[in-house]
Amino acid sequence: MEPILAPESIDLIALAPVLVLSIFAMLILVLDLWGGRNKSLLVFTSLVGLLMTAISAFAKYPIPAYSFNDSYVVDHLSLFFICIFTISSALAILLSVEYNEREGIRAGEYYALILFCTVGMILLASSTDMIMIFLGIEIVSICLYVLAGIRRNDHRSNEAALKYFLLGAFATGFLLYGMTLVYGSTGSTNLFKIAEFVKNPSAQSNPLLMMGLVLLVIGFGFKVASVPFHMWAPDVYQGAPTPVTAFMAVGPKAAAFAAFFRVFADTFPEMSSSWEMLLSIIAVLSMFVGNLGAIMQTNIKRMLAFSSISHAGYILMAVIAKNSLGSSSLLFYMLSYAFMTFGVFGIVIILGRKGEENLEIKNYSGLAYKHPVIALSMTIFLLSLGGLPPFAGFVAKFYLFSAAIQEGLLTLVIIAVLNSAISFYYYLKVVVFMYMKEPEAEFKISLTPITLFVVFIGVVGTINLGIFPNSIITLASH
Amino acid sequence: MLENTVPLSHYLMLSATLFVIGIVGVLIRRNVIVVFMSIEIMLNAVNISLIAFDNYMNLSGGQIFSFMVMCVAAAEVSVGLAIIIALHRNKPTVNLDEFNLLKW
Amino acid sequence: MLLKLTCLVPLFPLIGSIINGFFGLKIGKNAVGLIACGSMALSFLTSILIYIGYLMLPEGQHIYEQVVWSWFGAGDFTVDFGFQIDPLTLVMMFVVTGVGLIIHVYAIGYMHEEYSFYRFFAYFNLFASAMLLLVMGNNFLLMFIGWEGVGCCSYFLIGYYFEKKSACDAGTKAFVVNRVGDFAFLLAVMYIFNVFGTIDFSDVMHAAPDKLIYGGEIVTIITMLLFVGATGKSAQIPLYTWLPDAMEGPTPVSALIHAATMVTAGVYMVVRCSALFNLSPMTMMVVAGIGGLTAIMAATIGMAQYDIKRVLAYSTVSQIGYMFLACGVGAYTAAIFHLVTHAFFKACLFLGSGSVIHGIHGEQDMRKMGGLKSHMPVTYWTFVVSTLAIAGIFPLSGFFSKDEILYHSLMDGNIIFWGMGVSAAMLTAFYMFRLVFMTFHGESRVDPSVHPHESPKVMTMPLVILAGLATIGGLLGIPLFHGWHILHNWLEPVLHFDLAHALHQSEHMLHEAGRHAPSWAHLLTPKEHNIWIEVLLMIFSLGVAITGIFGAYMFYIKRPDLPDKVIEGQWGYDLVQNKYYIDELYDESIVQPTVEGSKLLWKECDAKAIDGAVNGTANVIGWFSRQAQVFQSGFVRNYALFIVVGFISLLLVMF
Amino acid sequence: MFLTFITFLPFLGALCLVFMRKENASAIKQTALAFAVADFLLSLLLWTNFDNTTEKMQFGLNVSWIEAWGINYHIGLDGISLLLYVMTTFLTMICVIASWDVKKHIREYMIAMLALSTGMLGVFIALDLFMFYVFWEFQLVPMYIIVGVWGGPRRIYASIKFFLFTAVGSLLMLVAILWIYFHIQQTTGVATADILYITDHLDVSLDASKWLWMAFFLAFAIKVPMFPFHTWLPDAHVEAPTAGSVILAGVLLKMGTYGFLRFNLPFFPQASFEFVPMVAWLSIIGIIYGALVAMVQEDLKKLVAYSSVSHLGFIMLGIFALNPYGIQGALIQNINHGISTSALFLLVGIVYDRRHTRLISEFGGLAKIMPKYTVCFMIVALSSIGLPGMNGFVGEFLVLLGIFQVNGLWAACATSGVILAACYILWMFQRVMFLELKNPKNMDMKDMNTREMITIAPLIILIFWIGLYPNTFMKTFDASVNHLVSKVNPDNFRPHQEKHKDSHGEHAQLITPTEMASLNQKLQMPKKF
Repeated sequence: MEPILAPESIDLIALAPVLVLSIFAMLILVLDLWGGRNKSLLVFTSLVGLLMTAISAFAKYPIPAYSFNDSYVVDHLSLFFICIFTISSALAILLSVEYNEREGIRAGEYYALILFCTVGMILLASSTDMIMIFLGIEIVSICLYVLAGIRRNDHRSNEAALKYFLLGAFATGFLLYGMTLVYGSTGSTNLFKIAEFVKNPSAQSNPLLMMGLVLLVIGFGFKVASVPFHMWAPDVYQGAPTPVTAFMAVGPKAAAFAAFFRVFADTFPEMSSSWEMLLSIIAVLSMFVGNLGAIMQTNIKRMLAFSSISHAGYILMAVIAKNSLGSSSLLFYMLSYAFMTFGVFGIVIILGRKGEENLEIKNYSGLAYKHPVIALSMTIFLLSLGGLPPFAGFVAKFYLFSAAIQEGLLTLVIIAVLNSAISFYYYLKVVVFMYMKEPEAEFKISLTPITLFVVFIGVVGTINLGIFPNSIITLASH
Repeated sequence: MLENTVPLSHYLMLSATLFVIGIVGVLIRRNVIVVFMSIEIMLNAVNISLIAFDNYMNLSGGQIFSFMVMCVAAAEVSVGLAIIIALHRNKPTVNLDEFNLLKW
Repeated sequence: MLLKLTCLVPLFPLIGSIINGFFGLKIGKNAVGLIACGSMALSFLTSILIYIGYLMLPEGQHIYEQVVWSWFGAGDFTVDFGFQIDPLTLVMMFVVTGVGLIIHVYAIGYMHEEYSFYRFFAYFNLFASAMLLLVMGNNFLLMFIGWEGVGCCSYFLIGYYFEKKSACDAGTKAFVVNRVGDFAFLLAVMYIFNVFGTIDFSDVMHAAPDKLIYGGEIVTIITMLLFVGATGKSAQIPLYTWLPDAMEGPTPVSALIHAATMVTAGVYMVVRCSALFNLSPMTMMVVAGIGGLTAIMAATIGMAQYDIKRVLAYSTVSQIGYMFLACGVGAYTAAIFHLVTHAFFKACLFLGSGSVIHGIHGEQDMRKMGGLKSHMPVTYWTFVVSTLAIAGIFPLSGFFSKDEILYHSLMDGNIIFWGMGVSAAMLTAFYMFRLVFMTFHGESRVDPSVHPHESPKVMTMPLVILAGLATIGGLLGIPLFHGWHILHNWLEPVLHFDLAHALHQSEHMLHEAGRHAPSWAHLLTPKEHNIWIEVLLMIFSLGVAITGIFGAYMFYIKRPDLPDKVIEGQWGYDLVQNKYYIDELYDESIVQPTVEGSKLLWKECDAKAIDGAVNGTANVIGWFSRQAQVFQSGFVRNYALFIVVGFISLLLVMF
Repeated sequence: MFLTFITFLPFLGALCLVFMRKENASAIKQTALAFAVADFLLSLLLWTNFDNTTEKMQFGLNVSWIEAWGINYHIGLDGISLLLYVMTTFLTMICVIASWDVKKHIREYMIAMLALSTGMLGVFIALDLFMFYVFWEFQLVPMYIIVGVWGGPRRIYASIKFFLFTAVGSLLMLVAILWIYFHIQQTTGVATADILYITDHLDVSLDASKWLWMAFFLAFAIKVPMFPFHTWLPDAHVEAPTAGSVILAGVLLKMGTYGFLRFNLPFFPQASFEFVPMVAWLSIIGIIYGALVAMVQEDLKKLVAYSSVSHLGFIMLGIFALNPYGIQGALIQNINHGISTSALFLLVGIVYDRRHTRLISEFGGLAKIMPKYTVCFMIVALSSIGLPGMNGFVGEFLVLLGIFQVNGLWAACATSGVILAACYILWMFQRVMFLELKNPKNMDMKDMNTREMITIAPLIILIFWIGLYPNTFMKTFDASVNHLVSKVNPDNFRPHQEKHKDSHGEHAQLITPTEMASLNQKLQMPKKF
């Protein structure tokens, strides 16, 4: 039996981002002991930490570089994802600052949890071994369970945490079982070895392996909140504190997609015939259920939850396309999605009141004439989510669809575009309220600088990616 | 040795059965704790099959994997229980069906 | 070069109308009248100059074309904004400007009480200008500008009293019915372009025999379409119904537009296209038939009307029927001849009736007139003269023109056409004198409160002039001996048609297409002009006319009780008096169904079907979204159940 | 560069307005007007410098935008787009003047108006599919806002309907665009969405091209709108504010017809040829249907809206005659409809401002108290029913002439629309302007004031200008159209094209001697009576 971990195979430099971030996370825990009631120090530290992480991610050169018996990789995909993660976590933290003030969330570990979660995401995005993937997913999930329930005295927050926790664990069971079966039928947990193994046709028809794939689909499908494994999403998104919701909608989702892509598109391309169908069904279902569900919602967080489900549906097309264009479009989509989502939730926070109040869509009536700029940026985000030029959402969709078309997934694309037509309806519904209805009550909105700053970043990102996407696309398409 | 006596399929059957038991438990029970237990059962079912595979294919990855699973399970237990306790503070019940403010 | 002035002729009235239209209110009535008549006079004088210029044209050249600018075009299709001067045009120009001028003068007097005097003259001048475009245009489209322009102006002028519903309806009706004709005209133009590659009159007419086969389908279709256009404008069956209603307009309008000029445009157009019509015997037959039919039908209706202007309207319809009869038998000269004389006497009649109406303060019902002879002598005598003219009494103008038509309808047409013509002539004599007697003779039935009076000079002078013209107009065409027929010689270059050449060309074309031509020999047998037959016919028709007059005399002077006895319970009379119920028929069979159908289309098809589908889709989506919500029950175990169900179904898909 | 400047100038103006205080309305209006006028004048410069002799793109600019995808910022004007471009700036100016009395949120209104203008201009200059699509979708938003915020009672329904209707169509077009993009990449190895390049190099199988054609067709047919897709138009028009309707009728609908000329015809000539009958019948139905439905409308704006459906039918018919007459007619008719219908909407808006109703039954006898208004209305009405000597006739005649070359029956059916047009317009006119002035509410209506005169007068001048001397306008697109026709000329696809020496003048190719003779023989010669 060869040693599992030969010392020389451990490459800490490749692991730098993970280490840096973990260290900072712990540092925050320590600081929190003395920090007292003032959390700004923690915020600052965590931001610095994220910055350091982003920098250290580029420490390893040349790429791709492997570590831990090829169970951890540094390549363009992971690098780009690390950037997305750091950005989204940073934005999430910025969003949280004033929100926590308002909601009276004093817990310093809040920031630590976000950082740990980010660590998990990084692992998830850069791991090429099923064990590693499992660990990553679990780290992410456990942090999120806690974050979802961080408003300890609020029933909805608790409930969200509970539901997320139970269902998450349940899904983990499936994921694990799937991994086991794959392991059992291929004899390895390493994706490269598995890929090698499934190259020969005889292995591909192994029912255990196929079974395993189905279970994996369920596991990942749950994490990215795709139908029919999406049921948790609306409740949790609604119940969780808004910054956490935003964070969940972007970071973990992106990480899960990264893993999804690595496992299916990179590892089992030969077997695509067998899983393409599954994913297509899930994708189509997600689009429809997401959009249809969103139409009837009156609570904006819940509506956005459904919309994120439908977006998961779109993004799945990138996995199905499983070509280089697919991966790069995935990257671009996630990045632009990060900007839009944080922007939207930023505005939701601005309009929200203490105790997660004032989140009904009708509360937005007449916003345009009280606070035109806010309303305008909200409109921009929503239209961008709908995929209207000249905003990031459009370029992202264009990218995504082109990947699918290149793969000849014409029907899927047509369904997708029809769905985005449907999605316009509910995105526009908000616009209708903001522009075309008279105000119901006086707006008591908290124009807090940092949150506004996040929104501003969101706007800039959305427009910039929409009009001058070239540089990012070039980066993404390596 | 065991190999010759009990074929791999039996172990897999066992784990599958356990897994299904876990699922059913989650589906039908109301008590939060019990549901949680059932999930643990699922995880252990997985462990069984992992070990079995290792044993029969003379590998070692699975054993490591199962250790990881155990650790993670432990972590989950701690978090889960914490959540349940926090919940219990606000709403003294363990009946899962009473937690549905968030719906539709 | 006097011909250079051509483009001025329609320009003067246009300018006049623009000035009147914009500044009419400020500059006052006299100025308005002056400008209006002045512009007409100017264009009349210009026409004379042009006439002189035309006479000075070198030998052999009998068309002068003046292209003002190139109007529009696409690909190889181009159309110029150009005028052409040829004998036919000149005749029409004189009629339009001359008669137009007289009626303008008359109108000053007639409309003097009107507040929107200026509006009237703006329209009136505009009409004149459009009419001149119509007759002077050198291609079909320019003619069409005038064609629609006059229609439009008549719409304005009929609806001049726009607060009267009947007037508005009449105007709209006139426009729409005309549009039906224009629709056919447009198609004809397109077809002509399709065949000839040009729509200039001179080119088309010149090329016609070389491009179209005698009696062929193409030429038949084209000419039929053109003729439908003509029926619309000239109020022939089946599109005549608008003209009687058009009498809602002021009387000068009826005189100028609905008697002298616009309604004869159809005739002018047919004559203008004689080169095409000659090639299609079938169309010719239709034209003649329709013409004769209209002549009789309108005459019969005219016998039973009591509104003085309506009687004249129907008489107009019937007279134009004559002209088409003439065209139909190939006697284009006769048609134009009658057109001219008719312009004189019918204008005179209308103006006379106008003067009567003016004299008894707007009463138009003949049953409330009678015995006006003594009150308005000038009106009476001029009226009588014109009536004799229209009845065709020697030696007035009507006699010559009508008899020429009758002669040709017998010689070149057949006995049926001739019969139509003659009977129409008798009826005409009858109802015209019925009109005279009821209006001017017998005891006065005028409502005693009004005191009939003769109209002012400005109105009577035109009557006298026109009466004079109506008397001597016949000199234009003394039929008996060749060479005496001035008009015939004058129009010869336009109407010249070499049948033999045309037939030869057709044969050539057919042979080229690998077909053999039928024998056309019988068409080429020459017909000699038989004076004695003509004289005979003259005497006959004279007798006919006199019979008609005598009949009228019997009925309305000798035995005034007779009419009621005769019409006692006569279904035929009701039929005639109600104009054969044609209006009702059209209303029931076309107008109402269209409106109702459209309502249906809107409410059912548009609102329910199409929009229903659209909103239906939205509703379906909404329904689905409500269903989707139901699953989101909020119970953890349902969610777990969903995961499991999904798992199982995926398995099923997989295996 | 100049073109870019003109195109984005209104947007610049919008940005300026953003930074103005919403209190001083007059300043806002003046700024907006200033920008609109400047834009119009500059676009006139384009026209004067335009070279009529070539079909090449002019004032072009081609800089890389998204290198990674080979997508460029490629703009240019040719004969087909020039007039539409100028008309857009022109109508924007008119609209700014016409909306002088808007009270509600004037700043936002003007911002939307100017942004809309840029969006529309972009559509007409874009020479890159991606860019075209960007502008095509972008201009939806301001229009949506204009209808939805300043519109009538059912404005929200109307605006959303407008938005979704258009979005559905254009999204399918997006798919087609992507497909073409990759197809070009595979066949020629060049990753580009450049319209000109694609026009020259696109070769797809007939079936594929039919599907693509359909995708584009849907997008444009909804925009035009053609018969079964028209129902958003009446709603949008009725609810939109006056200026909104003007822009909608004047420019937005033209984007559809422009799309056909820029994409469907040059990209898929053969498919277009195959689809001619379908389009023709749809257009004919549209012409007659629109006219009939318009006849029975009770709301003035709805009537005009349906009349647009009818008029646009003519334009589509002209485009798919696939010959110079038809296409040139369609192009000039584009302009005509833009002018006449915009004028009609402005006029309706004038009475609406005074009486806040558009029901025909509410009016009657206005001629007595509003003479100026009546004259203007009469002129515009006559032009929209195509009275010769006014603009409508030139276009309609060419269109009919063009379609007549293809099929006499179609021409006949279409021409019947001319009759119906007279019916609905004149009937409406009679009920609104003529008859007695019964309704006491109308007694004290004021005649048009100077500002309203300023909005209408230029349109009326244009009506006569185009009617009497259209060459000023038509010579701009002569070359382009001929080039286009040479591509789509049906003779290229006729299964067995008989080419024979024409011994009967230059038009024998329209009716050949054989055809002529056969036609001629069908009829029995009647006996000389």
